[in-house]
Amino acid sequence: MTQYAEGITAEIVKEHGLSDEEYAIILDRMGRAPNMNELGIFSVMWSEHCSYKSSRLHLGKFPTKGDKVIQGPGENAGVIDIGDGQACVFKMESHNHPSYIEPYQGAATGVGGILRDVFTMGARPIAALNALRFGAHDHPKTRQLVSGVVAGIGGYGNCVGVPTVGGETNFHEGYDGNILVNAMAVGLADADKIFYARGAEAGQPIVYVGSKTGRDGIHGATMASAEFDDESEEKRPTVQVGDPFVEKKLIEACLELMSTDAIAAIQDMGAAGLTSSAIEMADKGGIGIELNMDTVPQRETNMTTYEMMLSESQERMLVIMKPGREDVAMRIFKKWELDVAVIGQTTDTGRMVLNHHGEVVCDMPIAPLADDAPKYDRPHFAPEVRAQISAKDVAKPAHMGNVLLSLMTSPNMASKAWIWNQYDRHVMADTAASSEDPSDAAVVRVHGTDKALAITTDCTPRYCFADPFEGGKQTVAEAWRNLTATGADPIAITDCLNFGNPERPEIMGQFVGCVEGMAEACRALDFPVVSGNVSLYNETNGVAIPPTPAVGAVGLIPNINQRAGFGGMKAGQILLAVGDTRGVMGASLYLRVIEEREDGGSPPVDLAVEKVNGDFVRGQIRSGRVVACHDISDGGLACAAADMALASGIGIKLAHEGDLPMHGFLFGEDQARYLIAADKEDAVAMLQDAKADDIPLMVVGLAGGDAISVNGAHNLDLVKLREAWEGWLPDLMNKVGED
Amino acid sequence: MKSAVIVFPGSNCDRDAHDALKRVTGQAPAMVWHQDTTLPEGLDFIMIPGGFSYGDYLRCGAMASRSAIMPAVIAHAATGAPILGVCNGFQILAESGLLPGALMRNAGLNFVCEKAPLTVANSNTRFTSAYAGRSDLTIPIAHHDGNYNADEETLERIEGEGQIIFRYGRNPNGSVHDIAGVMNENGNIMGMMPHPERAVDVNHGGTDGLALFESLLGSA
Amino acid sequence: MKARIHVYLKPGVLDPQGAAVAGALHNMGYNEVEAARQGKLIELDLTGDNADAAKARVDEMCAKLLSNPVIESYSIEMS
Amino acid sequence: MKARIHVYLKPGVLDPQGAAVAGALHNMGYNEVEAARQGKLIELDLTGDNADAAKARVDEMCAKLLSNPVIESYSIEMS
Ligand SMILES: Nc1ncnc2c1ncn2[C@@H]1O[C@H](COP(=O)(O)OP(=O)(O)O)[C@@H](O)[C@H]1O
Ligand SMILES: [Mg+2]
Repeated sequence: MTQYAEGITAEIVKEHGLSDEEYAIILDRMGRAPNMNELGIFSVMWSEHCSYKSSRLHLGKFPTKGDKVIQGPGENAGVIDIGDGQACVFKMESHNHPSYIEPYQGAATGVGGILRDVFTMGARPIAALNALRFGAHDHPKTRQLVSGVVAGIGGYGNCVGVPTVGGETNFHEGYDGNILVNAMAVGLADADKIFYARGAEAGQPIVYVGSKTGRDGIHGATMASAEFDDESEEKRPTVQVGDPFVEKKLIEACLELMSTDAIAAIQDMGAAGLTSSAIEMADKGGIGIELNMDTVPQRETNMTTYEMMLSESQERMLVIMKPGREDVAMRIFKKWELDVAVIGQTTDTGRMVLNHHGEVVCDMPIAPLADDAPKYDRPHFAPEVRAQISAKDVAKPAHMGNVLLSLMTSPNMASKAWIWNQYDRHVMADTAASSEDPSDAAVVRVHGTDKALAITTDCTPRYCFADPFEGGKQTVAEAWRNLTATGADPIAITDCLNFGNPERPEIMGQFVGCVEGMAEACRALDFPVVSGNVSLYNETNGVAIPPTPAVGAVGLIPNINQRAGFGGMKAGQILLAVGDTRGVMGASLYLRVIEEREDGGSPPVDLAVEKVNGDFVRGQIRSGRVVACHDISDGGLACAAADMALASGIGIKLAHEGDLPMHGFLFGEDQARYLIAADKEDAVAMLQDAKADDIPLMVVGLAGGDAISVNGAHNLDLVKLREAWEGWLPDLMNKVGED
Repeated sequence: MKSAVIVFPGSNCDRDAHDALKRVTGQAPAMVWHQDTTLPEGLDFIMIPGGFSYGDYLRCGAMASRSAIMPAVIAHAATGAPILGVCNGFQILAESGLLPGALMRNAGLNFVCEKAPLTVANSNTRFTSAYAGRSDLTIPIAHHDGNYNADEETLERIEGEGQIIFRYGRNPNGSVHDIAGVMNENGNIMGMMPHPERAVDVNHGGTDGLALFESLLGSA
Repeated sequence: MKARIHVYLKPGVLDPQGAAVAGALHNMGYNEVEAARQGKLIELDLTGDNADAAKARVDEMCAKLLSNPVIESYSIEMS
Repeated sequence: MKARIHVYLKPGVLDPQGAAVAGALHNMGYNEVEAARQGKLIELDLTGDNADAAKARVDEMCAKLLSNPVIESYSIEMS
């Protein structure tokens, strides 16, 4: 007979998302049946979100170490060494489900959460990015979701005063029922002043700071228990509302406190709020925790322990102070007009004890919450291998200029200015290149120096769907390429792995394939993973999103004056392509837009070639020969050329000869390629270098005129292109009378 | 030149303002906390920076304009010393009644961040003298509530008195008469939505904001 | 005809604006203020003269556009 | 005690939010909407029990903080 505490039933356990086996482990570790509070705590700690139970096994495959890695996965954010005693702290996180339910607040609190992960470690946030995936552009819900999400990201980021410098936006019917909102934050700290969740010892005071705790975001399923069922309306779970003003004060107050040497350990309250922050700090320090729930700042009356422990109210932190230093925290937090209270202390019992209204309402061992969290090796299989498609298998279009126009004005390629114009990209006065600038990665100066960080987010779900392993490789390689194209040394990545239901073997197969492909690319490119996040169950009615392992990558530009963008090209300059062009068309943008199909294999990525081609490009940028440089990705060489032409306000005359069909040359998506513009004599010097190093480098065109043309024909007028490219998204968003 | 930057909870261009002033004047400005009630001695210039003081809740600049330091700022203004409010700083000065008019939600309702083309409407001021002979500038804007509004009578007056200092080349927010920056009657207080402190560096926003600080330096 | 609509946050939903207003009023010495909430006031001028029918339509407008049912509720007064 | 405050834009002041609301309602087919105005609704919980004195204080709060006389006017209801 399974044992239950009073008032708890098998049904309630199930509603907490715990399986029979999991409940049996709890009984064993507790030595008795858990009460409601303890059950709630186990339930959130062992949820997919907190325990990574389906993914943990595979995440171990990522390379996480390197010369420049100060802190890999496992803390609030990853930390890398950027020289001169400085460190860069960064992470990416999803807020998909909340953003679908309430786009503005969902996206806003996503930004807030990721910023907290970064400043919790002692870093001042200096840049934010976002990777967005919406359903088909003409789906009835899409416009409202786009406008809400974008306003929410801007509303939060603009107010806290962290520039939103870049991102990506895709539209695809695969996201109709499950949009993706992935947010990345990047911060700067002194390498010897990083703060960790670890480091607390017994006998230290625990300080709560930030907003008061309300009944926000307490998981619907866990709330639907007998105890709460017939309670009043106001006990129901509510959407989390972000307060960027409090966040801004929290940033300043925490950074001020961090400069005083009074903190033992610090942790933000993210998912599973007070529960996970308290337990993570206790577990990492190998200690116990005792909290007095009466002292937790509360926004509403009659809150239960269960509610307070599971609340996901935003803008809250938990700080374990060095003994006797509480006053320092109190003084600083009061100066910033934040709610603050000492709510308990650490102990040497290894247990979490909660007191409320004079009673012990929870007393449980901490170790099992982390150590014994379930970890599953879910069945998985790889999708069938798809045949490669090359240009000669695809009908030749009549007019290349018209094709180029269609590709450039397709939803994924059209200008996203309508979005990023709503983001403050310049606050903090260090943004050298952001969404508005022709640069493959955002470039943000390291304050007060001539160094800069290059930052990008990337993922090509089309490829991941066609071939998870190659697609995973490609995603990492493209991020590396985008950093390289600015002249940066790529250092490390963070990721946000968005997939469907892992209990389905084909979805788990996508996950495993992508992770293994990414891991291989990370190893080959010496580009370790230092932080990340997993978002599973992104599916509706059995239809999963395309596999979307988004990557956020950071590199270092040693001298901000030696970098490249893809604008600034002048008439008479030579256009060169780095890398082999064979006309790979499988899973290409061309197939999707022109032939309305997405079949074929993902373009193969030769990582060794990727590395040498990239190193060559970076070397040439630093030598000063490169006027403009752009990676070649979606839509192939012609789309890269079109980007450069638009950014420079000058036409390009492309030249093609040889056996490769012209549409393969123009629109093939072969990997490891870049397009470079240079003055004639520099081009000659580059060709010599390339020959010596055995790098494929080919002259493909000449800058000039006011159109993009191929072999003197197939003209696409630049004015017409610009109008259509810039107009697409505003036209979509300003369309009237259709909702 | 001895300068000060007033910092409110939610100010977020305070560091930008600090760095720009330090770069131009060679001397770091004093950072004055909103709860102080006095200003440092001998100030030549006060800057009220951009940001979201008090979250921009209620009305932009409303709560900041009622905070403890403001009486000292208003008293200092009465001595004729120059005061510049940028973005949220402009909103705060308007809310304090130190500048005419009010700033409302952008006509397009969205937040707007762009490098805005501007014209100098009056270069015969202590804020703009170094712009003499230059007309077209590009200075970044980033705001949600920059839609300048004033009643007809006020508009007529400030137009007539040359109190309009900057105008947008392409109106981004619905401001009447394309107004981007205005001055008080005495010519010692100016508010503007564009961010000159974000335009003092080739690697960030260009250098079209430099002349504004140079004008002040020249007049101090 | 006119409709006056009040849109307010549901109980339990965080109201950052209200909290900030209460804080500012305290700082100004208005200590009698225990709490503040901020909502929206929307006034519509309507054609037609059937108040009941009009109100039903306004109710629809509130549900569809003027309020966000996830976090807000609303009330309507016709005059 | 409670005070309910309505803050609205003065007649003649352009109201971009109201205009947007009216536009959106038209697009949705609510053609009976002739005009829309958007204002603020502020509710205060107050200690004390002298309604007249309280109202006078609230009036002061409105004049000093809760409204901007350049563009807004307000009304107060006590309950
Ligand atoms: N959601 C977004 N937020 C901010 N910037 C964005 C967003 N979506 C796209 N951008 C910007 O638009 C530009 C073009 O994006 P994209 O086509 O994805 O670039 P690429 O293919 O070179 O990686 C980039 O500068 C990017 O930062
Ligand atoms: Mg790119």
